[in-house]
Amino acid sequence: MDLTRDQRLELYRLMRLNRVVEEKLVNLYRQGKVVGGLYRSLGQEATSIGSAYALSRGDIVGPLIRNLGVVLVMGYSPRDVITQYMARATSPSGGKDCNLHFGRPDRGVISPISMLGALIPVMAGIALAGRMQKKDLVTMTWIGDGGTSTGAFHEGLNFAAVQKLPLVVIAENNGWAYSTPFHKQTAAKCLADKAAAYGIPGESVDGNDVLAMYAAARRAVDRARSGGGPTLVEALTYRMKGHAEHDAQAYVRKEELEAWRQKDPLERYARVLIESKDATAEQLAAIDQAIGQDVDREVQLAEQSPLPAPEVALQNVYANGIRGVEIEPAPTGARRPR
Amino acid sequence: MDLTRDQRLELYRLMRLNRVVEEKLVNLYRQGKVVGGLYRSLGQEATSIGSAYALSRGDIVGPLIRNLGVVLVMGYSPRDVITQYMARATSPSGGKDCNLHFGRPDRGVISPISMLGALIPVMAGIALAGRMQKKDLVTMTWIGDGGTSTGAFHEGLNFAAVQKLPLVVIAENNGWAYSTPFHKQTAAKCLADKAAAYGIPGESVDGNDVLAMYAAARRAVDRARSGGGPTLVEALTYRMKGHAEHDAQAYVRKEELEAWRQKDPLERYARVLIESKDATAEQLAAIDQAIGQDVDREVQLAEQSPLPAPEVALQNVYANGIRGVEIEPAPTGARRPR
Amino acid sequence: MSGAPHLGGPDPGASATSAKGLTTYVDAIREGLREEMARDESVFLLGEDIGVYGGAFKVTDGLIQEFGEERVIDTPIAETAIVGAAVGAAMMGMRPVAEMQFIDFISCAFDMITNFAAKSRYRTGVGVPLVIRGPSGGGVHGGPFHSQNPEAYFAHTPGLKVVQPATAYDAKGLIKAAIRDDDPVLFFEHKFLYRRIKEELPSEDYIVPIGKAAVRREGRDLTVVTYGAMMWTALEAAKTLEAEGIDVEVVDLRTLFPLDETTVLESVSKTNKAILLHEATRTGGIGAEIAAVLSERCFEYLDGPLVRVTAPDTPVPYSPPLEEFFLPNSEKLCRAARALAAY
Amino acid sequence: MSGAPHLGGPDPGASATSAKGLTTYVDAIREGLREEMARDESVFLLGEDIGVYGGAFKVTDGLIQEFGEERVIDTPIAETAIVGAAVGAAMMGMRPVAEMQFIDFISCAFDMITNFAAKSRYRTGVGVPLVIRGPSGGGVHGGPFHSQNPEAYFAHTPGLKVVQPATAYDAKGLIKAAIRDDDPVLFFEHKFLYRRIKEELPSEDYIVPIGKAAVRREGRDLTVVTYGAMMWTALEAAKTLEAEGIDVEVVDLRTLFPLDETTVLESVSKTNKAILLHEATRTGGIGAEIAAVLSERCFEYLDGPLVRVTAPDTPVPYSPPLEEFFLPNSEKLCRAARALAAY
Ligand SMILES: Cc1ncc(C[n+]2csc(CCOP(=O)(O)OP(=O)(O)O)c2C)c(N)n1
Ligand SMILES: Cc1ncc(C[n+]2csc(CCOP(=O)(O)OP(=O)(O)O)c2C)c(N)n1
Ligand SMILES: [Mg+2]
Ligand SMILES: [Mg+2]
Repeated sequence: MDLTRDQRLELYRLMRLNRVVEEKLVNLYRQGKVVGGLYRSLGQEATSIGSAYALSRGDIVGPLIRNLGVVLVMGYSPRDVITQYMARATSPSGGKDCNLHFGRPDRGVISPISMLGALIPVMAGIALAGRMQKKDLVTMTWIGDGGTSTGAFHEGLNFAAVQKLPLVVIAENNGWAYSTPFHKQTAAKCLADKAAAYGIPGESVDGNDVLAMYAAARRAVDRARSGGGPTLVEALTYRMKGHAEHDAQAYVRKEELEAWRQKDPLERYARVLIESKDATAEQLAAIDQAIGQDVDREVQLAEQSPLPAPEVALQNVYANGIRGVEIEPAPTGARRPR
Repeated sequence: MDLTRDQRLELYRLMRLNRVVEEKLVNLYRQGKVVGGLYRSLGQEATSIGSAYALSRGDIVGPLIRNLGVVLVMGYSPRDVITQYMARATSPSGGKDCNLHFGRPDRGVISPISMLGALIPVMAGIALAGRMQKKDLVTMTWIGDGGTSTGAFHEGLNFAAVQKLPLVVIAENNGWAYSTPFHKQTAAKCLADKAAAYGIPGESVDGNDVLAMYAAARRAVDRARSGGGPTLVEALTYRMKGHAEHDAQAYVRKEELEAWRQKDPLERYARVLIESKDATAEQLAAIDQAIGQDVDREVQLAEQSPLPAPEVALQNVYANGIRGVEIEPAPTGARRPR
Repeated sequence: MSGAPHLGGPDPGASATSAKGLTTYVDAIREGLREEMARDESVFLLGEDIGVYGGAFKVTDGLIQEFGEERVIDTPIAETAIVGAAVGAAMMGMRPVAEMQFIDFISCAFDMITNFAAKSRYRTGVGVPLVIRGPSGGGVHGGPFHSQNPEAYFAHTPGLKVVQPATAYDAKGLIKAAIRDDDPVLFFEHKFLYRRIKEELPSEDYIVPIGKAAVRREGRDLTVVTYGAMMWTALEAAKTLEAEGIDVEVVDLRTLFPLDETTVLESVSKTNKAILLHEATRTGGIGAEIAAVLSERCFEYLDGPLVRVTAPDTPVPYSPPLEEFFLPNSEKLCRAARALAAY
Repeated sequence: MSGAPHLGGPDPGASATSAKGLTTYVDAIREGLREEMARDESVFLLGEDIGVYGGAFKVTDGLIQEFGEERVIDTPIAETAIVGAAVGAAMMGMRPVAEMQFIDFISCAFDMITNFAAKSRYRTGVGVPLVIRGPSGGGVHGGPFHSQNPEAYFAHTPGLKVVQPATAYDAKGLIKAAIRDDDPVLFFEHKFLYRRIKEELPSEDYIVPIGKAAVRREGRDLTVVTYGAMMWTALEAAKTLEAEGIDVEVVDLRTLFPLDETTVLESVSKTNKAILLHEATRTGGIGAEIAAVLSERCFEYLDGPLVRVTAPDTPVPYSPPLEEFFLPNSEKLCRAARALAAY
């Protein structure tokens, strides 16, 4: 499970890509071009990318809205993400749903619904189906510290544990659920402690250290693949921005934010790569520049892409046509012959 | 927290009462006089009674349908239980709801709904209100091994733990949830392990030893009363009958049942009382006889009590009258003057 | 069909099962499940106590022996997990059938059904061909939590289909159609019918198409639109009324969403009067939707008010006199029909 | 009232709040909460991010400062626990007001609401005076899970009361009435209205009684029965139609259960035609119930079909052109009204 230099650099590239795409989205948001809210993953890039990177082709992920890095690992293009945030016809959801709510099992990605926790039983079902279909398939999903309080989290993880399903749950402890701090969310000392309730292994890891995150996720993935059942991996990280762009996070202490800024996963990883001689600062800068150009082009293309045609609103409720047609003008009834 | 001899004998009396009431209910059931199903607590009497006995006046319980012993501790009469099972107008629910679904906060008992787990958040709310109202109030509720798998159990206990509410949860591990054995319910080693998820103390106790049960519950109640928050107490016991009277429990191994029969909580406790010289066998037999006569009389009175008047079906949906009136014959509309 | 059940009457119990080639409602569902499982490897069952025990009502009895515990899965008590796992498996091309031990417990999976299952195809293009089934309805003194009729909640949720069979033939044909359907189908069984009705079923494979109502009795004077166990109540009332010279047409909806508006409109255009009969409570029930459809699309053909005969707006009470008062029955229906006929 | 909002128009945002003695819809709710908390110690609030943050829409902004964190409780993300705790507290005589951060999440508390809260008084004699409130409705591109209108589910659940204010006056008066009510009340706010409407409110204590509709505009030719944000759509359409010589009466239901049938029947008995307008999806919506009531109780007075103008039976789509197509608006309503008037 040792990573090659190429892989280590790919991790860097993905993390940078994650950050750059989001910075572009912030610009678009400020220009009023993002439709709806914008949810940042600043400071949490290593958590998403390190964990998803532990998967193999054929595995299936269920990311939440703060897991932009995950869909990038799964091969989504920046344009997929940007068109989606801009509600375009060409976006993965065709404008039907917002932000990172997009997915297809055939692309290895399941779209969440907003209701937190709901993905856990669904991912368990994916894993169950995979086993029935004799696929070598591991599933991975993410949940926030807040999301662990939901009944769905509990029911899903318990079911997966009983069935010994190949499911890895990354619990992202970023200190906050919207404005609610960890200690108002749970009296548990840490999220890893919640594993005992299901008789599965639980582990805490530094979620801002991409290599440590990768290693922990990899252990869990390997365990899942070899029939060892689910694992709960707690990633200790921090939400560097508000819940969404509109939230100035006034409830966060400045010093705490500053302390975590020092642990920025991308800068930290750049230092690691330079120190370990995997790359020079110049090489990393070149990667950054290439990504910047790529993403600029993707933004341009996204901006040119069309909005959906209105009638699409009525399509695809059911497999064979829908019933909910637009109102007809009255009278709709036939005239009675008198 | 040491019990006096009178209290120790009261425990015996309550356990015997529990058993005798249930035996009478079985008779009534076989005669077709019980309306609906009959749920037994045979072999689990010590769990209900030992735990509820740890409470003080003013405390509030939320028993489930197998916790007949609990309502007896709270002072419900056998007739309350029997009329309830016979759907009579004079029963605590007036015939609106079945089996042990009866309660009033002013009698210290909250009625469950059938949906398992749902009582936990409600009991947390009772405890919360008690604190706001500056009442010295501890709440206790029960949940089966099966019930711990519900989302409501998780959400409620987590909320109670965060709020450090005076709530004691007795998790009755009786080996089965209907036909489902413990290992298909959860991969946890025991139910006490589920406490860690909420950062609260968890403890396992022999639920067929009424004094041990009492002592464990008492520790939890004292902790709750002194501001220490919730405790999860696992009572290890066994469901000696099927899920309900209609269930012949064909899925249970005879030897396992036999092994647990040896641990019958009532016989065991009788031996303890005799060995410790709290009572002679004759004294216990006298208690038994008195209870038998009492309950016979209660059954008679219950049988004489009336069924509810049909129109009661429409009453008490809302505080001030209901809307759901019986159908009126058509036409209901006024004639239009032409 | 071997005759209408009388709500409140005695339950013949298991002994009534499958005598001389007649199949009960419960056996019909089981046969439908079995045939689909044999036909299609992707069909599997999950729920509480459905395997070793065969289900609280024995609907799945014997299936674990036949298909193994991989395809008949006993789950923890966790309706959200049951439906959620079904959603995930369906996304992968499986055809899960999830049992709610009593349909009342569907409330515990409400989010998963209405938000994940119902909206998946629309918002992501991924359909979820799953079936959720379970015993609904009253008449057996089950009390407020073992007697509910929650179908209207789901008929109001775009993305779901909702069916409720009234006969053994339909029970088998609809469960098979539901399993083959590419969208989530809620299959409401009526527990009162499980062992009270039986009929001879075709030996060959058949389905009852989703979205098609059936005219159970033709009549000229008024139409009773109904479904589920109340279909039998309507037939019983029709007999009584026939003797009084009132000729009732009985439409059994079978599918509650999407509604077979054509059949309903044709019937009421002919009889010009309609009673909407259901066991579910009145306000916002399926009867309201039928009334809306009729008053929207059949207005000129109506010669009298649309009348609802339903349970009142209360929880389902437990004690027999209360439940009897609560449930619609032939007598109440006859009263309404007489008045409407005379209108 | 300072004019109808235009669905799809720009959100004036927080800056529009309370200028020159005018109170916005969101501020009206907050004032109602504050007054009741000051009046009655047993009133308290619980929900996600309602305390320190003041709520996702700032409905409870400042209340934790005023009343302390004992009475404004930030909870974990657990709607079942939130409502369950409210039920328990209400049984003890408290008057909890639970917020759903978006009303869509009410699905996660469905069992607790429909089975515990709704049935408690009936089956045990213990009423639960609680309020569940939250932002519903679309028009802000919130997508399938931040735009729903789930009121019909709850109007179909005996034991619950359901209200939805359309004006700032009603928002304040109804939240106060809901808190004082002895039964569980679901209070649906429309997020589109929060900062888009404002009006001068009385300085003295008042309530808007539950169960009373309001005639917002008198007219002779047809009645539009509606509620919530669509009330403004109806008024807007009424203006357009007036110019065309069609005189529309607008009935704002305000309470969806128990319905003010008297006001609806009186209006339609006068105009003889009705359109049922709501933002929620069509099948099984409140409009169906109104249609049933009218065709049952007002049959002879109807001179035309009952017409529903609603969202179609689909989830709420996110992208602006899709959502605009999905939502009812003045233009669609005018089309229906013209045809009905000409009938
Ligand atoms: C069941 C449910 N209730 C409420 C919400 C509203 N909500 C959206 S995100 C959020 C906070 C989530 O916090 P956490 O799970 O820690 O994830 P993070 O935002 O920190 O990544 C809340 C309350 C929701 N999405 N689902
Ligand atoms: C949410 C929910 N789902 C299903 C049921 C049906 N049901 C009633 S009791 C029972 C088994 C309960 O087992 P357990 O919790 O272990 O309690 P025990 O019967 O052993 O006392 C089931 C599945 C229910 N009551 N609630
Ligand atoms: Mg978080
Ligand atoms: Mg058990």
